Amino acid sequence: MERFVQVLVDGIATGSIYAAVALALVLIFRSTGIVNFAQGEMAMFSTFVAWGLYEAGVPLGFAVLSTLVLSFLAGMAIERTLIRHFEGGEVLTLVIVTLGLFILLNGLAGWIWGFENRAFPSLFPDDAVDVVGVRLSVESLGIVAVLLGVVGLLFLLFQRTKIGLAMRAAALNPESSALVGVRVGTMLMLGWGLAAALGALAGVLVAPRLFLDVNLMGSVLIYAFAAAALGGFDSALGAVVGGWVIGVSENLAGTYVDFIGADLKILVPLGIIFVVLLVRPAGLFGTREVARA
Amino acid sequence: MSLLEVEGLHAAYGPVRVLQGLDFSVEQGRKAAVLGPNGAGKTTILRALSGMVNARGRVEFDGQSLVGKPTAEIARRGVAHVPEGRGTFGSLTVEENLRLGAYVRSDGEEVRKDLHQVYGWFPRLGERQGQAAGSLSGGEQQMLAVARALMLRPRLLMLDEPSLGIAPIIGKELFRALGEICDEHGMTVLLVEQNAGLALDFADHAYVLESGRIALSGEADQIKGDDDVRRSYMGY
Amino acid sequence: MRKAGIVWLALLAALVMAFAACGRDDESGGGEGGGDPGITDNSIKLGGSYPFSGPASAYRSIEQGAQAYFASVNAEGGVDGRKIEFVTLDDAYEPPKAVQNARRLIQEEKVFALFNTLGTANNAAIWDYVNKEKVPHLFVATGASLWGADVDAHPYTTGWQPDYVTESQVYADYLGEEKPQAKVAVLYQNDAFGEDVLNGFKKAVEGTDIQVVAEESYEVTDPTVSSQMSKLASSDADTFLNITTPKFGAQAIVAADKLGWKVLHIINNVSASKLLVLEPAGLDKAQGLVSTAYFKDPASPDWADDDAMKEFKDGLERFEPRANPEDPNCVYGWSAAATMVEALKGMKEPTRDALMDSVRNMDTEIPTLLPGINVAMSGSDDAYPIEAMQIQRFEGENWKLIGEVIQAEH
Amino acid sequence: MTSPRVRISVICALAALAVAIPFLFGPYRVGQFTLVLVYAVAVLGLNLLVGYNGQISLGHGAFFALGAYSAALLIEKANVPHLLAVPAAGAVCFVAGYLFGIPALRLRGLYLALVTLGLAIAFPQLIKRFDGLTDGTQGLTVAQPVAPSWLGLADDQFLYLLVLAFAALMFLGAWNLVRGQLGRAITAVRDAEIPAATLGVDLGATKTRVFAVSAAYAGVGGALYVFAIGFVAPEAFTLTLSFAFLAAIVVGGLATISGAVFGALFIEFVPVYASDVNDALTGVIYGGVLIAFMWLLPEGAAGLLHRVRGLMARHRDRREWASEEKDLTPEGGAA
Repeated sequence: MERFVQVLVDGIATGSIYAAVALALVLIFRSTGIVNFAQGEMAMFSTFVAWGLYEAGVPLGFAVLSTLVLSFLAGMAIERTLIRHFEGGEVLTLVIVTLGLFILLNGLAGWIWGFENRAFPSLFPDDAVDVVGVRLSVESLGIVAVLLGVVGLLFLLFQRTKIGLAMRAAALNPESSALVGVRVGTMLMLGWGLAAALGALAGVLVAPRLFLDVNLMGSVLIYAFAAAALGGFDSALGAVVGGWVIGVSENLAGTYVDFIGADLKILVPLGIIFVVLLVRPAGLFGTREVARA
Repeated sequence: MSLLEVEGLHAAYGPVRVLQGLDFSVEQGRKAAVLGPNGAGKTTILRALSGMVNARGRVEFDGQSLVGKPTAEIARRGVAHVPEGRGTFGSLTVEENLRLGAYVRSDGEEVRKDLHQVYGWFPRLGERQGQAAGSLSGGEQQMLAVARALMLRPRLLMLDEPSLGIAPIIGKELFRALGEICDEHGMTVLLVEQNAGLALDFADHAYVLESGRIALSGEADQIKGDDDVRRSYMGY
Repeated sequence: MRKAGIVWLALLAALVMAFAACGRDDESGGGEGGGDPGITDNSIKLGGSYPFSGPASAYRSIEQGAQAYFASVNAEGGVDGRKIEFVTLDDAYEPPKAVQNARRLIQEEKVFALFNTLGTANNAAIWDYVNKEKVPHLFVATGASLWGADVDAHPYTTGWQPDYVTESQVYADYLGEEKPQAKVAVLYQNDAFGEDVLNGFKKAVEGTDIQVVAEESYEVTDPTVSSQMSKLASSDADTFLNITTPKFGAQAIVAADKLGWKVLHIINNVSASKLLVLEPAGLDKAQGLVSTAYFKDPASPDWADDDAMKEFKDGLERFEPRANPEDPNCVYGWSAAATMVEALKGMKEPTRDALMDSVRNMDTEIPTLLPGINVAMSGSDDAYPIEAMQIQRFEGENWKLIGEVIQAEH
Repeated sequence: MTSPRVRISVICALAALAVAIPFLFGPYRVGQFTLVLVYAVAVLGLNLLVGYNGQISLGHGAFFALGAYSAALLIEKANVPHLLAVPAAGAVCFVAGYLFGIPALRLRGLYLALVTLGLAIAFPQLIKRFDGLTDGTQGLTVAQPVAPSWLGLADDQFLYLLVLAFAALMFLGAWNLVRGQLGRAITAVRDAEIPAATLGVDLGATKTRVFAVSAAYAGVGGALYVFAIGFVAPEAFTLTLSFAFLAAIVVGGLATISGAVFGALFIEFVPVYASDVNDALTGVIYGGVLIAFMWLLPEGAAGLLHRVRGLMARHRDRREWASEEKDLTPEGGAA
């Protein structure tokens, strides 16, 4: 019986990794209406910056905080200089621009920091807690706690603040937003900044377990997309629950279903999405019919 | 000096020239209406004033030029514009739509008071506060759009064909309520409307627009009496 | 109307000129002086294809090691007065790019020989073509056993490093002594490399009491191997065979520690790097790890004052300053390049066939390899250059070599 | 728009150039152009689906791989002649595309993109899983077509012309398809689904049929790839291939036939030149060029050509219009 619970717990821990990146995807989609292919590589790049600061002697906590701020500014700068030029154009053109950014950031990080994999210090102590025969690593609990904290903050931002409301409005209907005095450009810039900071946080959370290298986020991205889609692409809570569902189901199938095995594990999250979307096209929690793209 | 002065207003969509040099003005506290057939360029006037289409000429609002200013800045100067198609935020709730109307204002307490007042003027909106705005009927969405504009406590209220797509009796009711509100607050209004009857009852002054030029202008009841206007726009 | 057509044609003509600039080379293929292409009295041109981008880009440091060695040889006058030029192209670890690179190196760059091309799938994609063109395809950077299996089918192709079957044979022999009844759990990468070591190990333990009780594969595109590791840890295995590339090797070590899975842990040579695997995972978790080695560990103090390693570190410092001297991939590249230079020295005349003779019958010591391990081939009956390895165990801060050099016969 | 006569002269010029290539360049360059044609066929298929029909697929690399492996297995293990393997691979992918299209049409936009992305990732794993059939991770060498001696052509030249013949056929097919009745239905579905449905366009059938046709194109592309490279392995059909196809249709120009060629030229030559410039900065240069291209030409290369042609046409009209006006008495607003 512990075996099952252990698999469940491992699933939640792995799912939290997908959820962390999925949150950044959802944030950028809610505030700008764009699916950002380069979200993972931006997070990887920020994680390298945090690593650089830490190597230069900056204490971990401070290095992470300053990286979040730097990522926020960098995210805004990317929107201001690059993405804004493509506002209102063909959706696919923008998708390809983010793809170009994906390739560019990957190469740039490799050129600056090299291609070897490195250890990244964990924000949480390294020990584990044994609860009724099931090993719960403090790190996994920490990641889950941070995730729920971020979901709470996003909920407050989008539901309880004027800025959050304006950000959502700007993504939904830029013209009407301008007519009520919302500076749409600033909102989009803010959305990209926050998403970049959130991506950096996700990177810093997952790097200790995945080991930091240029392809840190390459593999996580597809699972993060799956988690975001399962959650409905515009619900933060949906993205986290989506991540957990995928992490657990992937682990369970990998463990108990022989045919699936480790190599076809990827089919599990995609099968889930297929079924969920056929039943509820807006995803588990999503409110909006994401057919616009 | 009138609140809004427009002189030699030109506007075009690419090669298509729509407004070919308009001159008109709206005095403080008065309600002006622009009539004209479909495609005369009525909507383009409001879009030009709100900076949503590139325009040339002199546009002075309260002594300051609006030409070339971004839409958001124009709104921040107290110009509320209820756009064609109402511009509702479908997936946001009714209350969220209204709160957005008051986005630029920082007097939180006053905004709450205005919210209750709006629910007073339009009870149907009050009943549907938490509902997604997209699920409202055409008439209700029009009320919401007008209410949202009022939440700005605008100095100039611009309305783009409010009667479009809603039942006549609701249209009449909407104009009646709007008339009362504007008179009560001494609101300056620029109304663009195809339904000449409703518009002329509502407005003090009126212009008739034909293919991008002002063909006729004058006091509302004077225009109402004019035979050509009656025959071409009123249909009797 | 016609004017538009003419403008069109001008545009297209310009396009063609741009590409035509590369010009149609005559097919004769004859280099200067009628000998083989890519070699003159004072130069030898070698061609290589490495994954400078893509998922396997960590291997690029092999190329840096090789370039550094060639540069240091050139600094001392080259081989018999010929300076070595090593032209390397990026293939992003994708077979179609490797095929195009091979064509480009042979037809456009007119290299004398291909050297150290990387990746099992990439080399399998090009070796038919390269052999048809009769171009030496030497010391490929992959441990697959098929390079030495059938020399007559592909006479121009040779491996270099001890192949994975040799390596798994060494692990089987080690377990035969240390733990004859070992029950082994295996984590392996789901590609040619992982399967070659796994199948080699299974074949090597046939007929012994050692049995593989659990095996889990992972994909290079997987974010983590933690679910595979928890499955393996739940088996009744008392030995763990870890067949991974560096990043996943480190993840496996950490996962085993987190799961409290204390078993004999054998990690394959590719992931035995202190720099890329053991330090990131934490040296405390690596105590007692067992692996194999065939070249000197650049990070180990045992070799700190070894002449060959000093020469290596100086050469790297001078010619490839961006490379990390503690990266074993650099020593790999350096040693393979040294073998290439030995082969070039053994040539009786500046032709490709002479080079192949020299390679097929070479028996030489490479200073950066472990003492007692030499590079030896004899014609078609022994086509495996290095067939010896030594067991090493991780104690304290470094790998410690134990026991004798184990020669594995094919 | 330009008159038919100019269009025909341009097409003939292009055809002449295409046929001349193998005689203008060395075997390496000809090999690259052969691959450009291979990618162009697959990219054309994707453009039918994405550009003309508006369905986003991020996983066309999977159908390309299916086509490649079908052809490879037919040739190597069932010794089917090369010429038959191409249509066979196309048929296999048509069926696979149709089967995949049916459930997929319930999804739209991002969700369809995501599920196809999953397909592109899962397919190489399936190749490895059924290694009994596909030789899995070892890969499979496939005999390449050899130039018949009476032709007097080198192998690479013959191979290029063979692939060119197939590609021309596919381009002609796409051109007719888009002009025909199905073509109008396809674009109607992209621009306005509901009105299209009201006009009697069977949404379901159109979408699945387009999905199947585009998969078949990718399949034929895959088969021609086997001719050009002569080797198939799971590592050759990674996600980057699907992303490259997507980049190609946008760079080439959405909803254009000629765009497929431009896009294919881009994804074949730019990465090579990027690594020639500086192999450590390959990614930075390739990503940078892709962004710059989109910055300058949001509608892609073919979009530029339409604009150029449009400018020339408008310039010509204005000149004629100006000459006519001189004899008109200038009267009031001519709006």
